[in-house]
Amino acid sequence: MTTVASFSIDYVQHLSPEGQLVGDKAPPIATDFEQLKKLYELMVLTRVFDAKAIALQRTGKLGTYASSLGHEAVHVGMGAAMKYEDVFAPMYREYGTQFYRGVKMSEVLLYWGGDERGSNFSGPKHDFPWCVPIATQNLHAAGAAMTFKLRGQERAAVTVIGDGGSSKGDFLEAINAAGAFKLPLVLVIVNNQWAISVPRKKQSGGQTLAQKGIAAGLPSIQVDGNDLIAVHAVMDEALKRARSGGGATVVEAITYRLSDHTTADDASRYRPQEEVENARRFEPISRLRKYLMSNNQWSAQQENQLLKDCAAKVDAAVEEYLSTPKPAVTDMFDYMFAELPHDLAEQRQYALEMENNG
Amino acid sequence: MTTVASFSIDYVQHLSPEGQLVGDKAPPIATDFEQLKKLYELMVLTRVFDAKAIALQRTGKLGTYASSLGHEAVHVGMGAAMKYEDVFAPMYREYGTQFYRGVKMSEVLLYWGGDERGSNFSGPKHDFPWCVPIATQNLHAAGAAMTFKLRGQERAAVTVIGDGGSSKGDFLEAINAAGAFKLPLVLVIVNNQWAISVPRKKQSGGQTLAQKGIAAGLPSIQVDGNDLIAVHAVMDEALKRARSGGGATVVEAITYRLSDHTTADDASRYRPQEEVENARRFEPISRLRKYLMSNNQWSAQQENQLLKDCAAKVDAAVEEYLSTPKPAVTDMFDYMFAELPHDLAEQRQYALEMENNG
Amino acid sequence: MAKITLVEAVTMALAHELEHDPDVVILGEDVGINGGVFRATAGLAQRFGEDRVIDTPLAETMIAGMTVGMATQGMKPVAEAQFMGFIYPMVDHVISHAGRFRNRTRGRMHCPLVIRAPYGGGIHAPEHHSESTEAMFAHMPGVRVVIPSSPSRAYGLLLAAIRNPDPVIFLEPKRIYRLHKEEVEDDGEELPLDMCFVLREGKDVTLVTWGAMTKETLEATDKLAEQGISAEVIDVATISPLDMDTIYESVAKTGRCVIVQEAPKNCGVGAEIAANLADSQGLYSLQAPVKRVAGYDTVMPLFRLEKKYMPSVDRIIKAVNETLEVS
Amino acid sequence: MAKITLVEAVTMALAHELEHDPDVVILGEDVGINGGVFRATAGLAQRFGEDRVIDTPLAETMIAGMTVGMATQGMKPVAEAQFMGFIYPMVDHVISHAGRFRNRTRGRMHCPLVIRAPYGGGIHAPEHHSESTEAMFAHMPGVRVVIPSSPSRAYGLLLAAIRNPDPVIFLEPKRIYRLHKEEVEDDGEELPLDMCFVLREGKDVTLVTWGAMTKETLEATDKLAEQGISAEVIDVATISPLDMDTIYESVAKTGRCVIVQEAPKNCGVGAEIAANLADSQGLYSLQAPVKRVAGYDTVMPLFRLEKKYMPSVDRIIKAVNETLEVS
Ligand SMILES: Cc1ncc(C[n+]2csc(CCOP(=O)(O)OP(=O)(O)O)c2C)c(N)n1
Ligand SMILES: Cc1ncc(C[n+]2csc(CCOP(=O)(O)OP(=O)(O)O)c2C)c(N)n1
Ligand SMILES: [Mg+2]
Ligand SMILES: [Mg+2]
Repeated sequence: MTTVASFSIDYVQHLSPEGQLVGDKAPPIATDFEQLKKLYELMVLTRVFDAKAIALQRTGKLGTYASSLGHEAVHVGMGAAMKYEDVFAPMYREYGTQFYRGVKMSEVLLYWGGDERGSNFSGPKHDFPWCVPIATQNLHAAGAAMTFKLRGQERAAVTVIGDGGSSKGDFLEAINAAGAFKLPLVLVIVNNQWAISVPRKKQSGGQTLAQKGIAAGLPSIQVDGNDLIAVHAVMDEALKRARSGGGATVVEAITYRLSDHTTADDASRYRPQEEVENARRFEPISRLRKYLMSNNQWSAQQENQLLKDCAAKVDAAVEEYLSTPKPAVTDMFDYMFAELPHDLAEQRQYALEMENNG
Repeated sequence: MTTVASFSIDYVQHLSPEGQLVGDKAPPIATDFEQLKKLYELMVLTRVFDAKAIALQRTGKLGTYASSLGHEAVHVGMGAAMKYEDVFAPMYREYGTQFYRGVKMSEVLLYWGGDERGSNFSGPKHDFPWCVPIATQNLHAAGAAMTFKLRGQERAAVTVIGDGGSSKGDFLEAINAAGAFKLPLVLVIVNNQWAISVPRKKQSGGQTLAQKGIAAGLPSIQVDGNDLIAVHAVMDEALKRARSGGGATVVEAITYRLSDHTTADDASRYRPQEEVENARRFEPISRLRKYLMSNNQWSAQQENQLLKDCAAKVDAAVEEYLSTPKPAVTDMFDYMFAELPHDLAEQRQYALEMENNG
Repeated sequence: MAKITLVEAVTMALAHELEHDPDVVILGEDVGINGGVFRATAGLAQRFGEDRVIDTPLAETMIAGMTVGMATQGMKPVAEAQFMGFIYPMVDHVISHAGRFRNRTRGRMHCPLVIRAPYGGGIHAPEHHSESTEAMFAHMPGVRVVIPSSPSRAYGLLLAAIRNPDPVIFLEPKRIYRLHKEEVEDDGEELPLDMCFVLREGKDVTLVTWGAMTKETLEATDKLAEQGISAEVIDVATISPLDMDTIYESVAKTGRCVIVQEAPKNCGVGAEIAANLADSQGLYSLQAPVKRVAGYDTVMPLFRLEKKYMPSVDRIIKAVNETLEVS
Repeated sequence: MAKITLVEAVTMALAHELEHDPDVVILGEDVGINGGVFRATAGLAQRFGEDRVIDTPLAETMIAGMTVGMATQGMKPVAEAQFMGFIYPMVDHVISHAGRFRNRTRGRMHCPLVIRAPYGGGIHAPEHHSESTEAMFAHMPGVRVVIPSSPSRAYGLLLAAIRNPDPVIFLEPKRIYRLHKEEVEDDGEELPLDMCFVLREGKDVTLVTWGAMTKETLEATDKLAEQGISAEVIDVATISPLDMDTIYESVAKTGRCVIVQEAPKNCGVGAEIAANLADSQGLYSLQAPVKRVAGYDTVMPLFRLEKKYMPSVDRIIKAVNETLEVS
């Protein structure tokens, strides 16, 4: 018996839950306080937005909404490491990444408000919209990465999957494709411990989810997903490797879903409140704030001002959302094909008539 | 950065290509010459059968046929390690395993001769028939293993996949299920280097295919698939672990497809003849024969007799196949449902009329 | 005897079979402790244990493939697709295996499985949560497709589906999961899997529908009655195999037929019904064109427009009037 | 100008687009050096390089998903499903994404992709190699379904499919891949994607068909002609969207219609055609029931019985005679 291959999974953390730098090699961003403050502010804005969106849903002004509470570091960290020309293929709750990339809050609301126009957003035109069928987006990202490779462009695709979704064939095939084609792709498993009611341990017998990348021969790494600095550093390295022809990376970001799965869910049915309370101690925003404050980069006053600013921005976005004119019944038909086929043209006419007489 | 998990892939070989025992710990079967001779005979029978089947296809007496040439050790070795009450979920070329388990040669011919009755075979009634949609059988095997687990039976399922098929979501999801549910399952990747015309290296960026099992936290191992003793030993261990509640194993058996993909394929279009010639030097049957002969367990005379016996058995099987009465047109309808629905009953009646008047 | 909703009837049927048949197991995403996102399996894991009501990893192909594997080994698995929009990764195992094992092995193996999925739109859900692609499954040989439209039919048809020795796709119209309550006795009585249900008798026109569209169809029937038009309403229920006889009989009486389906029109189940009416057994009864009131051949819109997409009472009445104009 | 077969016309169209449009790439299993198991991509990898004609890992979901991803980023990928029986793992990406990106993003993204697959039975192939499930795709909003039945139509329709800015499922009737040769000029002229082709003009009955069944239908037409019966033959070709106008026009003339499809009857494309004929624009033309000659609602048998399964010339003639008996 000879050993023919060996592998290991490393775990990266730079900021302890107490907001202290740990380990020896802090990445450049750890001391780039201007950037860190910008990202901190975006994390807070994301959280304020999130609370508002849930409130809108509760009052019937929004449909089902998937909260990002607790994921702010991994979402914003991904966004900050990406370039505009990279492509992002999200699941459905990565608002932090999308805001960084230029998607407007009102557009997120439009989408969850049941309006396709939300997906015709202000972010990069090449970014993928929200994706509901779990893990399918990972293959779209692989296709995007393939495009960059074939065209010789120095661009990378970033795609996200949950701990639950990492069980699905689409994700596993995307990893395999990334290895086989050496794609400029970063696959981020956002392990928030729950897939609706199914806990992480029921999804996989592996000690880590990162090791799924080993299957395809990819560099694979675990990162503290509540540590913005670590997420940024790991993503930055993976993206640079991808853009420069070094192939794909699998990143498992460990975090926790502090909210219900969506507003349609009631997590108290299946998970103990103590677990949530415990997880809250590791949450990303206060951690980064402590770090900034202990470095005299942030004050209680700034925090107050920020919260006010965020509230105002969110209110403006809600206002914009609520005042968006209704979509036309013909919108249903007009974006199905580049050119409307005759049968659809007839149905469109009929729908218009029903609308006017009905 | 801390290392949180480490893995390695081992490679097992007991019999060198020259037919010499190598390494220090030979398994019991290495000296069980009665059993070895029986398995040797079955390997030879399989090969004689294979040549005949190809000849039948060439003369229009059989449809497309998938050869097992070169795979005899891994196929027969799997079969020999299994128990009758275990379940086998094959792809389409594992005749050696199936013969060991009681499937008749005439039944294999019926199947490739375009007759469903071939799949109502004399092997274990719980064994799966040939499976064409690649990798789907792996999930069926997982379901069978789940059944054994739920029923508390000491049985295991064995399922096979090719190097090509190991890229497919069904296989990858089966591995994940095996780990998540701790199933009594052995997943055997028969890596014969080619998936029709696509070489192994285009399927995966991993150094081994065995490491796909690491993704799911499974014990994963490579074995020389042309070494009957090694295959048997590895399968025996994996099966014992599975039956006793220890969960699943991924085995990558390294072999080579010495034939065209099927009789519908012409491998000379895409692979160099030298590669095939070279691979022939590692083929399983002569290797085992050398081992038996060097241990004075086999003679040229026995070999001659065996070849004669095999030819006679194969001829008898062909005779049985060719003399099987034609299927009835009504067979198309009669096995669709336990009870024939009225619409199908009408169609059946119509088909009968067309048959009688047409 | 308590009055229960359609979704409660589903739960009751599942519990009944779990109780009476040790081979029955439920598997799917969130079907365990959580009781399913629509509560269809509420309390079952607690009552029957996590070995009978199994939360799976998030992988629909895996669920379908394992379900097939379990069924061939003698279990009676009842799998859940969380929404019909997520059933597509199961399609391969349904068409390539579930519907074929009995035939392929000449009866040696068979697939007594059920795949349940909530289906249809109208509940203000996100994208992909409003699919009605029953026609896709109806086109598959060897597979039954069943859709209940009331609590009692949900109970009786689901019992029959689970007990049936062949694969059944069981689609639950989630828009009417909680619309009405009905007294349903937990008596283990199944309903036949090859028969339409006549919900209303009438003589002027036959309305053929299934699933949640029974709601609008019955409402339209009431309105038509006010106008003195008597509509017969047929709930197809067993989409495949299709019981055309009941429909032929009704159309022979009324001479007119309007089919109401939520799915896109093109190649839907309504097409099969209308096509049969255009053939020998139907054509001579027809006194007017067969109308289909269907979803448009567009993607089901997000919910701001979904009402505009779905067949409405008005659209049904308009179609009925069109058939009645012909004399 | 050389005479070429249908499969050679496919190759010619692919080569033409690879030559003229740098965004076109081919991907699939064995499409590269091997040139495809039916030789449809023969020589293309050698001529255009392995970056344009890409052998993929064996994973159909991956092929479909990456194809969608590439298309949304401006490529024009032409993917191959090796056989239609292996297209089912692609279904999710086709229905959930390819047909939706334009609508979902209100035009921001779209999916100019083609998925090619050899389809149909009759070539003595193993199980799953004889599928005809075009109806499944015809039911999907936002997706075109195209089936050529001659070398020139294969060339012109495939060019149009590749150039079309929306997704097209392009099904190639492999039984007639090499049946006839035809002179086809490599002139880059496409054919319309929304029009039936009238293959024979006639006045007594309209035969509607597509794909390989054009062969039996035309043979039946010849035999009927011997009996003095003049049949009009329509090759639907663009299954979805369906050009009913050509069919209405023909049936207005003949008063009779027989639809010939290889797929199982239940919920097939023939049902949609017959259903339209049962509605206002068709019904008043009908002088006889609309007949469907179709595959049985069984699994396509292994090849010893496959001929018994498929619509034959005799079955077509029988159906025509039945419609003609009605006066
Ligand atoms: C293919 C598919 N199956 C099921 C669902 C329903 N569903 C939506 S989210 C979800 C759980 C996802 O969990 P995870 O991947 O861990 O991501 P998280 O929501 O925790 O971020 C499920 C089952 C879906 N959207 N798509
Ligand atoms: C889902 C699916 N896709 C494609 C095919 C066509 N096909 C049959 S065998 C084969 C190659 C299989 O290669 P591998 O898995 O290495 O097994 P091997 O034949 O080499 O034993 C392909 C592509 C199929 N049968 N099923
Ligand atoms: Mg999760
Ligand atoms: Mg192989």
